[in-house]
Amino acid sequence: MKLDWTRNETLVAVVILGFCVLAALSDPGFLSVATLTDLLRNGIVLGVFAVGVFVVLVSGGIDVSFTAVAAFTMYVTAMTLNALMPWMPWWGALAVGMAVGGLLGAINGVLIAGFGLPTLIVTLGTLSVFRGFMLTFIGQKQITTLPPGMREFGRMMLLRGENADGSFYSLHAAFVVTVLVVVLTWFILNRTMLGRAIYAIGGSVESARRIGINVRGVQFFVYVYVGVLAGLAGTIHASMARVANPFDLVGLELSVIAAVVLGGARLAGGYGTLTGTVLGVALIVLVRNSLIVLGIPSTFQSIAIGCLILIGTGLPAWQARRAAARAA
Amino acid sequence: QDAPRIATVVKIAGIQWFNRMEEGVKQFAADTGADAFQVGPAQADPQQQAALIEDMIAQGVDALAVVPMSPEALEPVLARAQAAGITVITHEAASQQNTSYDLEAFVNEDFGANLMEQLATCMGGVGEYAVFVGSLTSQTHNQWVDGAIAYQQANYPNMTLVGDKNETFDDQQQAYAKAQEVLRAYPNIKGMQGSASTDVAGIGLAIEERGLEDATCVFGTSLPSIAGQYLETGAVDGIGFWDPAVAGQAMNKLAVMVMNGETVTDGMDLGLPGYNQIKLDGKVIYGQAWVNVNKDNMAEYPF
Amino acid sequence: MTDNSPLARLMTSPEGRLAVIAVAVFALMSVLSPDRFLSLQNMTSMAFQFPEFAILALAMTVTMLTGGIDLSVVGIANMTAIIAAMIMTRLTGAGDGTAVMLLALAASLALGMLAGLFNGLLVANLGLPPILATLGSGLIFTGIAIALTGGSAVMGLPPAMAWIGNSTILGIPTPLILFAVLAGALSLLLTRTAFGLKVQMYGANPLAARFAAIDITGMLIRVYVLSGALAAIAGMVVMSRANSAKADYGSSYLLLAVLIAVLGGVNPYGGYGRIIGVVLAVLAMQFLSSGLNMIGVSNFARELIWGALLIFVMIVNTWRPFARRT
Amino acid sequence: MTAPLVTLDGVTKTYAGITALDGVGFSIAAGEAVCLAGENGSGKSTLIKILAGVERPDRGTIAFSGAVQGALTPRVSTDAGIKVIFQDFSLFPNLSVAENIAMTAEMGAGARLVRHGRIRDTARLTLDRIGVDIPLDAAVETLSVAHKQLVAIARALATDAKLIIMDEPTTTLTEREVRSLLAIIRLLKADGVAVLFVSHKLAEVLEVCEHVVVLRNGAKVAEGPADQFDAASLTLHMTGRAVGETPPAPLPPGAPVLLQVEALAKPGVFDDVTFALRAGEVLGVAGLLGSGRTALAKALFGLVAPEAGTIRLDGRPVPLGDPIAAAAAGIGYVPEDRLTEGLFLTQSIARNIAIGRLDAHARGGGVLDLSALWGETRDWLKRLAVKAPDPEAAVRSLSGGNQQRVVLARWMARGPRVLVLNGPSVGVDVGSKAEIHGIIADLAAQGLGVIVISDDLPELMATCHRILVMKGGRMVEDLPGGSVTTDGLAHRLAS
Ligand SMILES: Nc1ncnc2c1ncn2[C@@H]1O[C@H](COP(=O)(O)OP(=O)(O)OP(=O)(O)O)[C@@H](O)[C@H]1O
Ligand SMILES: Nc1ncnc2c1ncn2[C@@H]1O[C@H](COP(=O)(O)OP(=O)(O)OP(=O)(O)O)[C@@H](O)[C@H]1O
Ligand SMILES: [Mg+2]
Ligand SMILES: [Mg+2]
Repeated sequence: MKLDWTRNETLVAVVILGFCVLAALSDPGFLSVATLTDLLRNGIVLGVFAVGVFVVLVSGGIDVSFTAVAAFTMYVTAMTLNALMPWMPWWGALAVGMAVGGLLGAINGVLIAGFGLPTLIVTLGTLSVFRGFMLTFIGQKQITTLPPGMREFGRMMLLRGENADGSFYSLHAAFVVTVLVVVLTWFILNRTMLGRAIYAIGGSVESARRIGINVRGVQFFVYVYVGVLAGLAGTIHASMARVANPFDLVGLELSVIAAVVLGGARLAGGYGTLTGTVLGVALIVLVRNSLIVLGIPSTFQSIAIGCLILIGTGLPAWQARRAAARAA
Repeated sequence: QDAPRIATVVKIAGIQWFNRMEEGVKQFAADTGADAFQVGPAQADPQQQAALIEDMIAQGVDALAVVPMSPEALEPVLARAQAAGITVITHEAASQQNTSYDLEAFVNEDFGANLMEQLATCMGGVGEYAVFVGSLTSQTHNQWVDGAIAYQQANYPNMTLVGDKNETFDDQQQAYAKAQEVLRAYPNIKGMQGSASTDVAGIGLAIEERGLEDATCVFGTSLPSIAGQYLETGAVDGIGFWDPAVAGQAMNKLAVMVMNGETVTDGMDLGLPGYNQIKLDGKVIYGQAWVNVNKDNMAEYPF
Repeated sequence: MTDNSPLARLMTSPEGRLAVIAVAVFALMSVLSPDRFLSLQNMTSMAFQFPEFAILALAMTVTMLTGGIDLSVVGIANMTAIIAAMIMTRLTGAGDGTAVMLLALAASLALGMLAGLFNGLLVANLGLPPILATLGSGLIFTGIAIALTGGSAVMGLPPAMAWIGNSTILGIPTPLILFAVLAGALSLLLTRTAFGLKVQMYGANPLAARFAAIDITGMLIRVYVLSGALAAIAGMVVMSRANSAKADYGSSYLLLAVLIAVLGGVNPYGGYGRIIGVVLAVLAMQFLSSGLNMIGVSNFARELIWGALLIFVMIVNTWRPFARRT
Repeated sequence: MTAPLVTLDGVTKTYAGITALDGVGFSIAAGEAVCLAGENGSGKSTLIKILAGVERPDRGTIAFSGAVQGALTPRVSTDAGIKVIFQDFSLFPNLSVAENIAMTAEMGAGARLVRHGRIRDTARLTLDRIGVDIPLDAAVETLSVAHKQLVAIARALATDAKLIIMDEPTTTLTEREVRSLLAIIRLLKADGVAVLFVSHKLAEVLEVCEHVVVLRNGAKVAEGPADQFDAASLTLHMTGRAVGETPPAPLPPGAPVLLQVEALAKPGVFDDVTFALRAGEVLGVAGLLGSGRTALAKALFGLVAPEAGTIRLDGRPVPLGDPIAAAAAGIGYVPEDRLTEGLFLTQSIARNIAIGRLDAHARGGGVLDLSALWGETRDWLKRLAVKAPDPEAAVRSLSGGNQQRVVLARWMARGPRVLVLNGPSVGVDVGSKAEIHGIIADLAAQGLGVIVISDDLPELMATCHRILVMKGGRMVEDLPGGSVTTDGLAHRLAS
């Protein structure tokens, strides 16, 4: 297959490869199963978030409230399960998390699809509202004793093995969830009319309305869907960290959006692929978790990440600009 | 005007540490009848704390007990407080100028050395270790770590520090990811020392997943409620802290003493555990209020 | 709706409604806590508090008018403040250091503009989406600030430096005067100059701006330079008020600045926004924030109320017959 | 007798004080072609939007086959078999040609899953039916305006329609494509499908329709069988006055060369383009779809960077690929797509004109002399007879013809030497069109060089001193105005 250099996917893949080569040169131990499993594990929650953000971006909206939805959900889920339903098995806990997340997403959905408010402003508002509500009225103490279902899930491993030095590597079972989320979302976006309608709305809301697409319905679905994914991600996060800390997650919004845009989704809506999103997440995870290996001191880490974001978005932007200049 | 109104302004509201401090503040209010309460900003930002103190001054409180997020940033606003006749007591800010007294649970470098002594003992005085700080901009975290490193260099020449100070942004997930990375980058690592209360929890999780509970030694500042489950499995070997509730009580008590015109002297007894024989160095009051906790005695500290 | 009273007319523009909200919040707080909220103490205290983040909101507004955003403002503010502080502590000599201070301030302003130029080049010449360009550059600026100081604060500023943030002129807090001057100047710049009109037109339709032979590159670069300069000024106010400079000062101001600009009616997709709206939004926020502190409401509830206020204002703006829809 | 397919009765719609439709009523029978004629802003598009369920009427009723529709939504309208080709196409730029064409059909069929095979088949069949070949997988945004128009037509034809509404479908099409569209309309009628056809091209209107409805200022002013009208009477009804085209005044023989284009080339788009434009001359450029006219026009204005060749204005070279330099040198460009390229829709009418004059009115420190600026824009609004309620109103509230005058005013205010007009009367009614042609003649009389690109051959004949024919990116012929007839020109283009 011919490489298309104007595509973000190609460029991000190349940057990832380059980064790996660099890391492997500076530390041969970089190329190990343990590195891979560590990185995959750190991509689990980020990946689920990113898929949600991707769907919203495709629909022409933006959501910055998903971290608050996730934090709210994991906290409330852990609390209610502990208090009311300690017998709930792990999949039940995940289902409750998804339901709570979906409910919060529905609030965004009502404001955006129902009242027709701009998405950035609504989600900026609900980010504060969800977090403020949780911390004011529900609680601020972290929950270290998770409900049994979440604890069980936290210890579920997909595979385990022993490193050469006798330590273990393991891949968390939640990785399967992320893979499922990617596959399901791919199916929805590319194989259902609903998914095509999401792309259509991202391309032109007015046109979609005119050909009779139920724009509000589709938008509502989108925000509920991100809510569900955020709730799922939050529950997974708490299970894997073995603690539900209400202060977690919020603050991650921009990094996730950056990852998705790095992968080629456009903020204006209508464009992008899940492959790109996955690559974008891979790049961010790789960089955030490999700077020590590269020997970059902590003081320079934020500079390094900043440069990578600029290079990762700058190259495709520059390519696109050159292509446009040639074509126009 | 009989019951003094004392505002305890902490770095950030809501977290375990300052919730425990609030217990002490409430205890003090109950014991003395003072109108003592605690507030803190919703976000960890020195400017928000300064704004909060501005509001407290405007409200006309009688005394402020402040745990500065960043002591330097608060100098001007504390100066205004003092100019308005408000008594100011600080905590965890030995360098603070505009305060009547600064209360330190201990000398920070000593506390770091105390953790290092335990870490070194656990490691048998040999091997590689790494250090973690909540943020590179936090003065206390850096002092603990610097004190620990200095102590190691003086007493345990066979130990080596690997890497830089690892910054975790007071986030357990970040501490976890950094710990994983340290384990990969330095496969021979034997010890890790944390600073933020979430550091050892994140490190402990990484250790457990690697099955290295027995092969490594992990010590750091934390609370039993945060690190407890890892202390139980041995992923974390010991934690140190000072009881924030006692510190909160002590600050408020000092505030009342200052308002009553009493003087603080070297060797005085504040009547609170760990502050029975304080050391006075200029404006800075040092206690010996650290507590070392491990698997065996963690049940005694239910917070 | 046929009522033509001044209030009804006020309610037809988003800024008018915001003014009503700001006054309502002020009245509410005055009723809830009359002796404390209405005190002169509190008025001055509030006037000292908001200018620093209000100036950042102005910077945000300028970039939002073009449909962009500047997420690097706090990074620029801290980086420039740290460098200014380093210059002052290195050079400080006898006296109150006014000369050194002016030099350092000029340097930090220049540096802020340089940082803005960097953003502008990324956005205008390389075509990066502003949100990512400034996210990345903001990390770099903060990183430089940390690398320069190792994360600790730069202290020992000359006494003259305290003037900007802490003094009063004719009883009015200097930072408030500074903010008023900047807001006024910016308002004139946006409504009375060729540059200002071009900024708004570009925000309304970038493609049409290109077809109308507007120097888009130059205009965008100037927008980000202006934003950088405003950020540097905010950095100096913060530095003066904290009597020190540090890499993590004002880290919560970024979201706040975005929130204020949007609450002030600025369309984040470009093309519409008025400085008066931003000023009113700042005032409403500050009244709410100080007032809630007075009556002892938790700071998390404050976050809740800000978010709810934002959504409320948006609903009011869109549920009116003449409301503009974005 | 069965009830007609669609019946409108007393339909009224106002927008913020403007009465777009005023008690309009008529009906359309199955298999009938009805023409809706009217000047710009007479309410044609509004009527269509109401029929499509996109806008709600304030008053009046709409009945489908006798059943009065209470709440008409796009969905109800589509399900009732009403398919609309909107004036702005309403396509999805990010989706493929096939998806754009088949989306409505698939939704109508109640499909939940995407069936690529069926979608491609539908698209292929429909495109074949109108006899055009557009790659099915191309994203619509990469297509030319004309191709977009064809995709929009194909989309409407892809489903079983009872009534197809076409809002000015021929404006961007070339003669040949218009022919095949008219043929399709005849086929549709034969199949019992009704057509509501909106156009400014009077010849087409009379050729294809049985019934004509004329709107003026939102009200129905005439209605009747097509054979009761001819071009002159239609124009009279639409405008309320008689309009005549004036041919261009002859060019003075000694007029100096203003613009000299030499060997301009951009491989694959246009090649070896050489021509001269004299002061006071109106030069037409004719060509089929994709012949490179638009690219050439953009190249003259610097929006496209040619790889070889020179452009000289008054003998001085104009830097290539730099619109700002081109504008500074005195070249102006009125773009093809008014809505996306020409106007700042949410901004005021006054600002849309003033944007080109900002620098000229900037005094010390860049501060604008606002009274002079607004005075000048008001002056231009008056000179071009823009029907604007208020210069401060958003330009999007104007109708097409008035919007076009706003864009013209913007450039004329700059006092250019050469003006390139790409489709100057696209979507503009007869009355306005004649006035715009008058403006073009005035410009030429003032010594400007004007280049007109148009698919409307009579327009070229009526306005130009000379017509260049482009084919495959090359200038193949240089015809003096009046040396050919419209039919002759059409023949040369197609051959
Ligand atoms: N950069 C490019 N590379 C290759 N081909 C191009 C490029 N730009 C345009 N083309 C092609 O060159 C031809 C000329 O395009 P252009 O848009 O100028 O045609 P046109 O006759 O003006 O069309 P229209 O009737 O839409 O105005 C078209 O076939 C177009 O697809
Ligand atoms: N969204 C709107 N807001 C305000 N006024 C509008 C709006 N849409 C249309 N109008 C006004 O309604 C009138 C009728 O417009 P409409 O678009 O129906 O005219 P038209 O006959 O289709 O003209 P054209 O031939 O230019 O397309 C015009 O005066 C126009 O300015
Ligand atoms: Mg151990
Ligand atoms: Mg129309």
